[in-house]
Amino acid sequence: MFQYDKYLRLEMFPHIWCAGCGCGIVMKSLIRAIDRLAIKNDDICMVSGIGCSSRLTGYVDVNTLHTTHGRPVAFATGVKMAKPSLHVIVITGDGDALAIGGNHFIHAARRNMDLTVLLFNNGIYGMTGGQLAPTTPTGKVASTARQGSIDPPFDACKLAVAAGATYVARGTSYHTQQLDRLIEGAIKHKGFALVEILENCNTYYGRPNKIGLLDLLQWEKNNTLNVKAAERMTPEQLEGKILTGLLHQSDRPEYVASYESLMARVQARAGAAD
Amino acid sequence: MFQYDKYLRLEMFPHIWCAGCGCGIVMKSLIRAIDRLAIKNDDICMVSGIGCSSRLTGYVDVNTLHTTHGRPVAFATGVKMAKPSLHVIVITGDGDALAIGGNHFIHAARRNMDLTVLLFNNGIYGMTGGQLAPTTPTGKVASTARQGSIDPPFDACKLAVAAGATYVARGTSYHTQQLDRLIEGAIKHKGFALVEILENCNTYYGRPNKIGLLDLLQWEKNNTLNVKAAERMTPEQLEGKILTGLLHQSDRPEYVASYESLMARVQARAGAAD
Amino acid sequence: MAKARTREEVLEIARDATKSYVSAAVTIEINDAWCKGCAICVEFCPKDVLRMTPLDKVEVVAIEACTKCLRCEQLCPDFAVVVHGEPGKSAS
Amino acid sequence: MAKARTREEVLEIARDATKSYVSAAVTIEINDAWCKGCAICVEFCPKDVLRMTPLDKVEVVAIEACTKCLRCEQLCPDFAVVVHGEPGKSAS
Amino acid sequence: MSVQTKTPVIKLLQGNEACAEAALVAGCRFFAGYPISPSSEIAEHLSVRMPQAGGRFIQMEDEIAAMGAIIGAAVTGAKVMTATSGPGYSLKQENIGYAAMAEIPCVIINVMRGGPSTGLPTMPAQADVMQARWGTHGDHPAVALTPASVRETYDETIRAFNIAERYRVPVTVLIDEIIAHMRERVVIPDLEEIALWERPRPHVPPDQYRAYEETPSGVPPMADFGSGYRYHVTGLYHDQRGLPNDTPEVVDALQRRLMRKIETAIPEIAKYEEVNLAIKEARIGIVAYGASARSAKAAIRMARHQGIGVGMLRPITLWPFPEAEVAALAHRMRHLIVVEMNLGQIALVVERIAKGACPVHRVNRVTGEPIPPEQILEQIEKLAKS
Amino acid sequence: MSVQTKTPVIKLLQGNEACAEAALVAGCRFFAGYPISPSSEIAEHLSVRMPQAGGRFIQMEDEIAAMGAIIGAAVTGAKVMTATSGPGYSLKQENIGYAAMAEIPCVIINVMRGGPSTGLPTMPAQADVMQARWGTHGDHPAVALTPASVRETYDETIRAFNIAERYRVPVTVLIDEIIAHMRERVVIPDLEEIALWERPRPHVPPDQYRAYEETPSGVPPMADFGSGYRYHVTGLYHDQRGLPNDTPEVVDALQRRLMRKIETAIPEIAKYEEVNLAIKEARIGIVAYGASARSAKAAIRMARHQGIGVGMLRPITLWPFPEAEVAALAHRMRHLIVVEMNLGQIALVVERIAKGACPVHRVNRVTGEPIPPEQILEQIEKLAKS
Amino acid sequence: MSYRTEIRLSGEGGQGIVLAGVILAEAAAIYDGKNATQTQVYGPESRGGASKAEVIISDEEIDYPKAIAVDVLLALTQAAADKYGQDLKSSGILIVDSSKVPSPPAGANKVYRLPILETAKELGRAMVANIVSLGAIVALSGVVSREAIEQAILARVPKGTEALNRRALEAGFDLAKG
Amino acid sequence: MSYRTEIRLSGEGGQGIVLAGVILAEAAAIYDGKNATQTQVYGPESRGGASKAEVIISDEEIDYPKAIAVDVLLALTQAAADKYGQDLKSSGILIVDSSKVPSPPAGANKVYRLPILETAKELGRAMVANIVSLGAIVALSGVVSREAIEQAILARVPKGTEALNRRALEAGFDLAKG
Ligand SMILES: Cc1ncc(C[n+]2csc(CCOP(=O)(O)OP(=O)(O)O)c2C)c(N)n1
Ligand SMILES: Cc1ncc(C[n+]2csc(CCOP(=O)(O)OP(=O)(O)O)c2C)c(N)n1
Ligand code: SF4
Ligand code: SF4
Ligand code: SF4
Ligand code: SF4
Ligand code: SF4
Ligand code: SF4
Ligand SMILES: [Mg+2]
Ligand SMILES: [Mg+2]
Repeated sequence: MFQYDKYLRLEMFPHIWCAGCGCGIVMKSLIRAIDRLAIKNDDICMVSGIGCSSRLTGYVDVNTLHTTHGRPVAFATGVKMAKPSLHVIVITGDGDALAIGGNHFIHAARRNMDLTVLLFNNGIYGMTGGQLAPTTPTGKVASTARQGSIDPPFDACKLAVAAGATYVARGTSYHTQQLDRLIEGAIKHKGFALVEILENCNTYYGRPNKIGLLDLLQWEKNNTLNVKAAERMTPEQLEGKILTGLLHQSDRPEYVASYESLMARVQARAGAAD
Repeated sequence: MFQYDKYLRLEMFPHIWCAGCGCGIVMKSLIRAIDRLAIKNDDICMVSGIGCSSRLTGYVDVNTLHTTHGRPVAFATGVKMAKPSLHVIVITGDGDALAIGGNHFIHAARRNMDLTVLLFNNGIYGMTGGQLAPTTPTGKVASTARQGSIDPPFDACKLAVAAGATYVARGTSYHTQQLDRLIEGAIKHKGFALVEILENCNTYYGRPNKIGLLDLLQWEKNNTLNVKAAERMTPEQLEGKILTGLLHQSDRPEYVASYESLMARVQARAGAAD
Repeated sequence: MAKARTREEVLEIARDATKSYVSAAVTIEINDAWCKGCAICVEFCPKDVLRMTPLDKVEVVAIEACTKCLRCEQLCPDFAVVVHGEPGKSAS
Repeated sequence: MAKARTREEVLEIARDATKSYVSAAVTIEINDAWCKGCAICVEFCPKDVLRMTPLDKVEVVAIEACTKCLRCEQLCPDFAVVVHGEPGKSAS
Repeated sequence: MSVQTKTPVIKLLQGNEACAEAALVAGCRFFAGYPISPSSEIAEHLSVRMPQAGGRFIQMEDEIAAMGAIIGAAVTGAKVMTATSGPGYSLKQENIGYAAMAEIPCVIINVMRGGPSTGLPTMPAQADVMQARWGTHGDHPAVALTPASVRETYDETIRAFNIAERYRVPVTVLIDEIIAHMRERVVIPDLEEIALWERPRPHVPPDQYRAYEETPSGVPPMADFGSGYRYHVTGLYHDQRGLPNDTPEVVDALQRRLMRKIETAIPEIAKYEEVNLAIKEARIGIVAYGASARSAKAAIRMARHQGIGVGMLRPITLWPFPEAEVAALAHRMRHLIVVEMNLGQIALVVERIAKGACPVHRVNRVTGEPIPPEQILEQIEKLAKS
Repeated sequence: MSVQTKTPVIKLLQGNEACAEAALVAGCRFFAGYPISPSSEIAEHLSVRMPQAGGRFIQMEDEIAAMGAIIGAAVTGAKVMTATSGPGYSLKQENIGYAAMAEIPCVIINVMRGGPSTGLPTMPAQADVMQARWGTHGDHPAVALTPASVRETYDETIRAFNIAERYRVPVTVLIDEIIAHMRERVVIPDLEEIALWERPRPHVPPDQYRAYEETPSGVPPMADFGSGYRYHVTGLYHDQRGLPNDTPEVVDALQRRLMRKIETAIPEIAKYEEVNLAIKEARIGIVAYGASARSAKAAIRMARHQGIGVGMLRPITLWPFPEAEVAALAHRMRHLIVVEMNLGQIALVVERIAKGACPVHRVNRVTGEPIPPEQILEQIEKLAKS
Repeated sequence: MSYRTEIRLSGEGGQGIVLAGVILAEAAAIYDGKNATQTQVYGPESRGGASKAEVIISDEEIDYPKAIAVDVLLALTQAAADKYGQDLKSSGILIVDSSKVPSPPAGANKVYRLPILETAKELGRAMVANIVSLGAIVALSGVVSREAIEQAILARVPKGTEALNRRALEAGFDLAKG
Repeated sequence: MSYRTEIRLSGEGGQGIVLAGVILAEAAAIYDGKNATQTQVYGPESRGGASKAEVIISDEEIDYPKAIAVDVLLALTQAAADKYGQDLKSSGILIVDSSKVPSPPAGANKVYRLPILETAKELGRAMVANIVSLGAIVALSGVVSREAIEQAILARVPKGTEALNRRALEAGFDLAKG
């Protein structure tokens, strides 16, 4: 039996998320991943922005920083640079990370800053009532796109790779065991690690689009494919499928390490001059 | 003999750019491209941010909007949406477009907004005195990186492609004739078109890095390769070379057109109901 | 917003609201105070061990079929299902 | 910042400062008022038609060699070189 | 579907809805926004109505972009609007300053919620009123309107466009969450009754046009981009042609003209309501705006039942502030009370204007709740006794 | 190389340099910035000095990110700073409000240039002083310091850290471009002479720690992230544990405590210089700050040559404003003159405080030039004659 | 303050409490020609949970738009009754669902325990509980006319559901008869 | 204002005008023990073009840090002379480069036309014109001591160029002798 309590601020329960919301499912996965890595609560800092998903930081008993909308990656950069011993995990929504926060996201990826970014992609702005997100599929309904969105969505993973991220993965709130492993890998990875998590928002994505809560999870189950499995498939079989799993991993200098070696260099030089 | 005067605000001359600055070279290329397309001055709107390159809008006799640092793409989005008949050309520096303005850049690309973005990439912040840009090559000196930058640079073209741009090209201030054609193609393209232009900044990139003004142009000449030519080359021959030319072109619905068909749909429906 | 509570108060409420279903191989606990009635656990239990009540809570109706696969526990967004026992080891 | 001028004033200054070098095939104009002495035109003229003066301005020293390739004109950032004549058609 | 209403129609409208509909009536045909409680209904409503009305709606990537987009649209000739709340209003400040400097007509709706920071995302406050005056760097003209009812939200939104256009200035409508979210009976005015002001446009041919000309009103005519008048728009100091210029005379002239054009327009921009000020024996004066003025009205009514005469001056145009009127009030009254859902912002302004002519008291509430009339009544009673 | 200086050293330092060096002396070990004239030398200097001093320097993608990064660093226990100018200061406002709400110690340098908007990027102004008070949405505490010399820039930067840390509040140092860019003889103070204040840290074990406890001073002890005290930091209203809470009592208590902790600290935060106020016969009082106060000093010297006695009160802590001192001055003087490189911002505050006790005159300049002493002298002469 | 009538409707998310408030206010404002305001509670966190709407109706201008002394209070759940059950005038009317609100707030003189939810279910759609409630409220309090409430309902409900809603309203009227 | 001495140095970008100002101010502040301030013009557009630095030296506190009545004015180009040639006291000293400034600003009583740039070139590096200028200024005006200016220069110039700069300073002193 898995013990979540150790990682929870029970005083905040029950949480504010709607019935069936994927945020709770993902939070559990995150906790299991941390537990497996046996990282102490004290050594973790979770930083979130504003949104339903970003409320997660209120529930976990680690060092938690609930920041402003779109800015958690910038705040997290400060945390990590100032105290590299902390495992810094960013909790962010698709609107938070990719709409208002898109710039911080790509720049942290460029720097290969040692952050674990968990991007809760529910395809919508949950907190504010179901407005269009930069991930809402074209044609889907949102409260600011009642006739169906004309906006094309971002592929967050592709963007992260192009920006320079060195660990890029995608999971879903349905595939909890896979998600455990992807998050675990992301935390272990030294450098900018993204796990994009497709998660179900019943209230503001499902309902306006006439998709039931359970169907949202079924959709995740039926429309995704593990990238490993996909390797052995034909284009026809892959048609319309979203790939999950570890999509990209590479090796580049991590930013804090680069800074620290600069510091060492500079100080050695100064020492020599003294 | 080519007549630039028709496109210039001569009352602003001589311009403020340093001796040998690439901005002037690129401005001429842009003017020639417009001239070849025979677009009327009145039908062009150029929108720039803040930076040396962004001062360009003061010199051209079209509708010009010199905005705030990093925001020209956002302003241009408003111009284009409100008056689609205008050819909207964004003049932006590497700092302007990719540092503070990175988010607007990727979102306009995502929407495939019909803008021509000319990104003046001099690898540095010119206007403010040579600070690190998100394009400064790692190891190069800047006034906020005197021991050499530890930051990895963006590849603007790769980022644009990942974000959804449908015309992505790279030119240099040295290869003026190629640049003419790339800009011409970008203006003609319906959708988000990027031309990244490697340009020489003597004062704040060259001087601190001990590269002479003329050597900067020689560098452009010697270290770039047309993508067409590159196709026939071996990896060894390509080593260390930067590809120029039209790097990516694709076909997706353009945003204003999508909006207008939504408008037509909605109005038809309303008409039917009346 | 719900009234601010202490950890102890919340634990007590949760304990009071938790129903335990016990078999030789497995114990399943359902915390009615936190369960929001989403029915995810019911839907995705491969063995139809669970069922929604008319009051939109969950009850265990076939504990002997439980394989301890933990789908219900892992998918419950509200930390309202707990399955005790070695995962994967079926009771039968 | 330089004093605000009208288009006419600027044109007049430019005209006054412009030197014309004429051959049968080509006319090269150099506007000393705008030229900032960067030497780009001199460096990249494939025919060594141009030269820097001690005062860091440009003079034409071999107009007959000019192929009207327009490199100088296109690369001058300051609109200070103008080459008249059909490009590419050599004077010789 | 058209945006026209022929005969007065009665509706139950939400404040945010009224704002959105009024924008269309005022001629707004471009909206760019970014969702934020409690303003989102404005964007949601316009996302449906704009395409119907032949206008353009776009949800941008953030508030800064939304502000930039409306400025871009405005230079093409469109009447433009954005809507937000505190955090977004803070983000927009840089570009609001740009609009002030470049004299771009635009309307910004700020539905005020509890601050600072994320604060109380869905609860009312009136604590952005000083920010509406001083939020962006540098001296700049500021116009802000504060409706106190749904109908007034409708009217003030239209007036915001009128002022923005006629004076080429960004205008903020400060709606508190109470007014924005309440539904109220509204008699939709007849379209013909509504005066619409347009921005001054050039009457000279393009070659004589100077985009930032020094005119008697202080407002230079503004040509639409793409209409044949080509000019330069910049946030740098610029000469009358719009071209960058930092010589002291040019800078001084522009900075002062920007302020002067609004100062001299005060007679046309000013708007306030007087409540019970006709009552001669009133010795207590209230200054209140927005929903707080409704609480104050209730308190005045209650006070009247007790025989205490209380008058109120309710600024509807909050900036420029009705200085002369409040000064007169301070001289006439024995006490002034400023009622606000903040810790006393406009109270500071009233204090300055009162110049010690009478004491300035405060009734404030910062709990995320509207001010109960009783709280005001209590203060009135205390002062009446003293 | 260390940041220590053993014996007083004399240097010719630029204002921006002095600011950067002082930050190191104050214990600043984290700087995040984004270049902007005329503040960039601060970042440039620290990009070299931070790694030498064992601190961290990072150039972020924009000003918003820089502000976010310093807040993030601050919660780990570091003393932090960012530096910017008008446009960047506008952009930082949302996160400055966050720091105020979440009580994060941090120092923001705003080197003031001409606004509004891009304005005059390299020329001096003092037009962000009201923004420093009201720039972010919602009621919030504000502390701002205004040095008038290079040495004072050094001292005030250190004091900014001291105040930020002791009171857990963002502190802005408003340096005008003149002071920031001038070089001046500076006697570097002996390190031992410099008092450094640290943020209050918890003395209780983690399980008893309440991060936002109501303490007598109003300042709750702050634990470093990663030190074993786990807690929640949020920009939402929160209870004493730091957990989100929007009940009226909790909201009211937090909002008022945030203001109260600064109000009660005024005796420790206040700082001003009195010039010639000892002179009994002075009947004209000047209020001026930053470089304008230097112009005023020159004018006072000139006036003295003419036998006109003029005194000056120079706020060094601009916010909270020295209200009692200015009130006393207004009662003592026949005239007050407020001298500013803006169109009269602090003049409004002085007017409010003067309560009509004496007329408040203004000397302003908004041309991008420092105020010539003659301009002030003229006003003095006029008033002396009247 | 007898010229103003204050109605507070409460229940839980999904019961259509806010819509009922809007309809009631529209009945007063549009069809009865009175002044009316409607307000509700917004919470970032009202994802489910208790829900409240207030309607003020008056012949005169309505200044303060929130309820101070409630004339009619509806509570469809115990949680709502507990949270929003205060402020009822001594002369006020309290209406609670008989199955879901075992202990109505104290202090009311006129308490009606009506099987609102059950009635709605019997009509075939639990969703119409709000309309049933409106019927009961109007019949018991006369805050708006029957014609007004009927018109307001028909103007708001989706096409095709008119008959159902009319039945629900009638059922509410009937409940009030006792 | 005789207790304060105002020096204005002007020329064009690249001539080291600002550095000369800094050195002069350091000579006064660090080596002569006086108060000194140094200011300069910043322009986003001063990419080349005229350049100016001002130094105020005083035994007392320096209030206003910009020049009002200039005691010593140096102009190395005509453009600089035209732009910054005002404000010289009647008793002030005007020093111009004899080759580059054909028409020095009017109104000065003491005008020195010195071949500063030529001298620098003769020393082998045009770059040291600023140091030559400092020599001339100090010799003609005594605003700082010779020891101070020498120390200040040596503390500032790159290692390896000390001898050259010392020669440049001497050459400046010599120019002043006439
Ligand atoms: C500066 C600012 N702009 C807007 C908002 C309003 N806002 C809060 S959360 C949110 C979007 C939430 O969407 P997402 O990030 O996808 O999170 P979700 O709620 O879907 O988990 C918005 C727009 C805000 N709080 N601050
Ligand atoms: C909000 C804001 N931040 C910073 C600045 C200062 N600034 C002006 S231009 C610039 C960068 C210029 O670099 P780039 O965009 O590469 O243009 P370049 O000058 O190199 O052509 C910066 C940081 C500003 N004007 N506004
Ligand atoms: S609105 Fe969506 S994302 Fe937010 S709590 Fe509800 S289900 Fe979850
Ligand atoms: S600083 Fe660089 S980019 Fe700017 S004008 Fe000079 S050479 Fe060009
Ligand atoms: S553990 Fe598996 S089998 Fe057992 S109840 Fe849960 S989902 Fe069903
Ligand atoms: S998944 Fe959890 S919350 Fe949902 S019904 Fe089951 S126990 Fe209840
Ligand atoms: S046209 Fe070509 S050949 Fe002629 S001068 Fe120019 S660069 Fe030389
Ligand atoms: S390229 Fe132009 S500016 Fe440069 S030297 Fe030649 S003519 Fe002069
Ligand atoms: Mg989302
Ligand atoms: Mg650049």
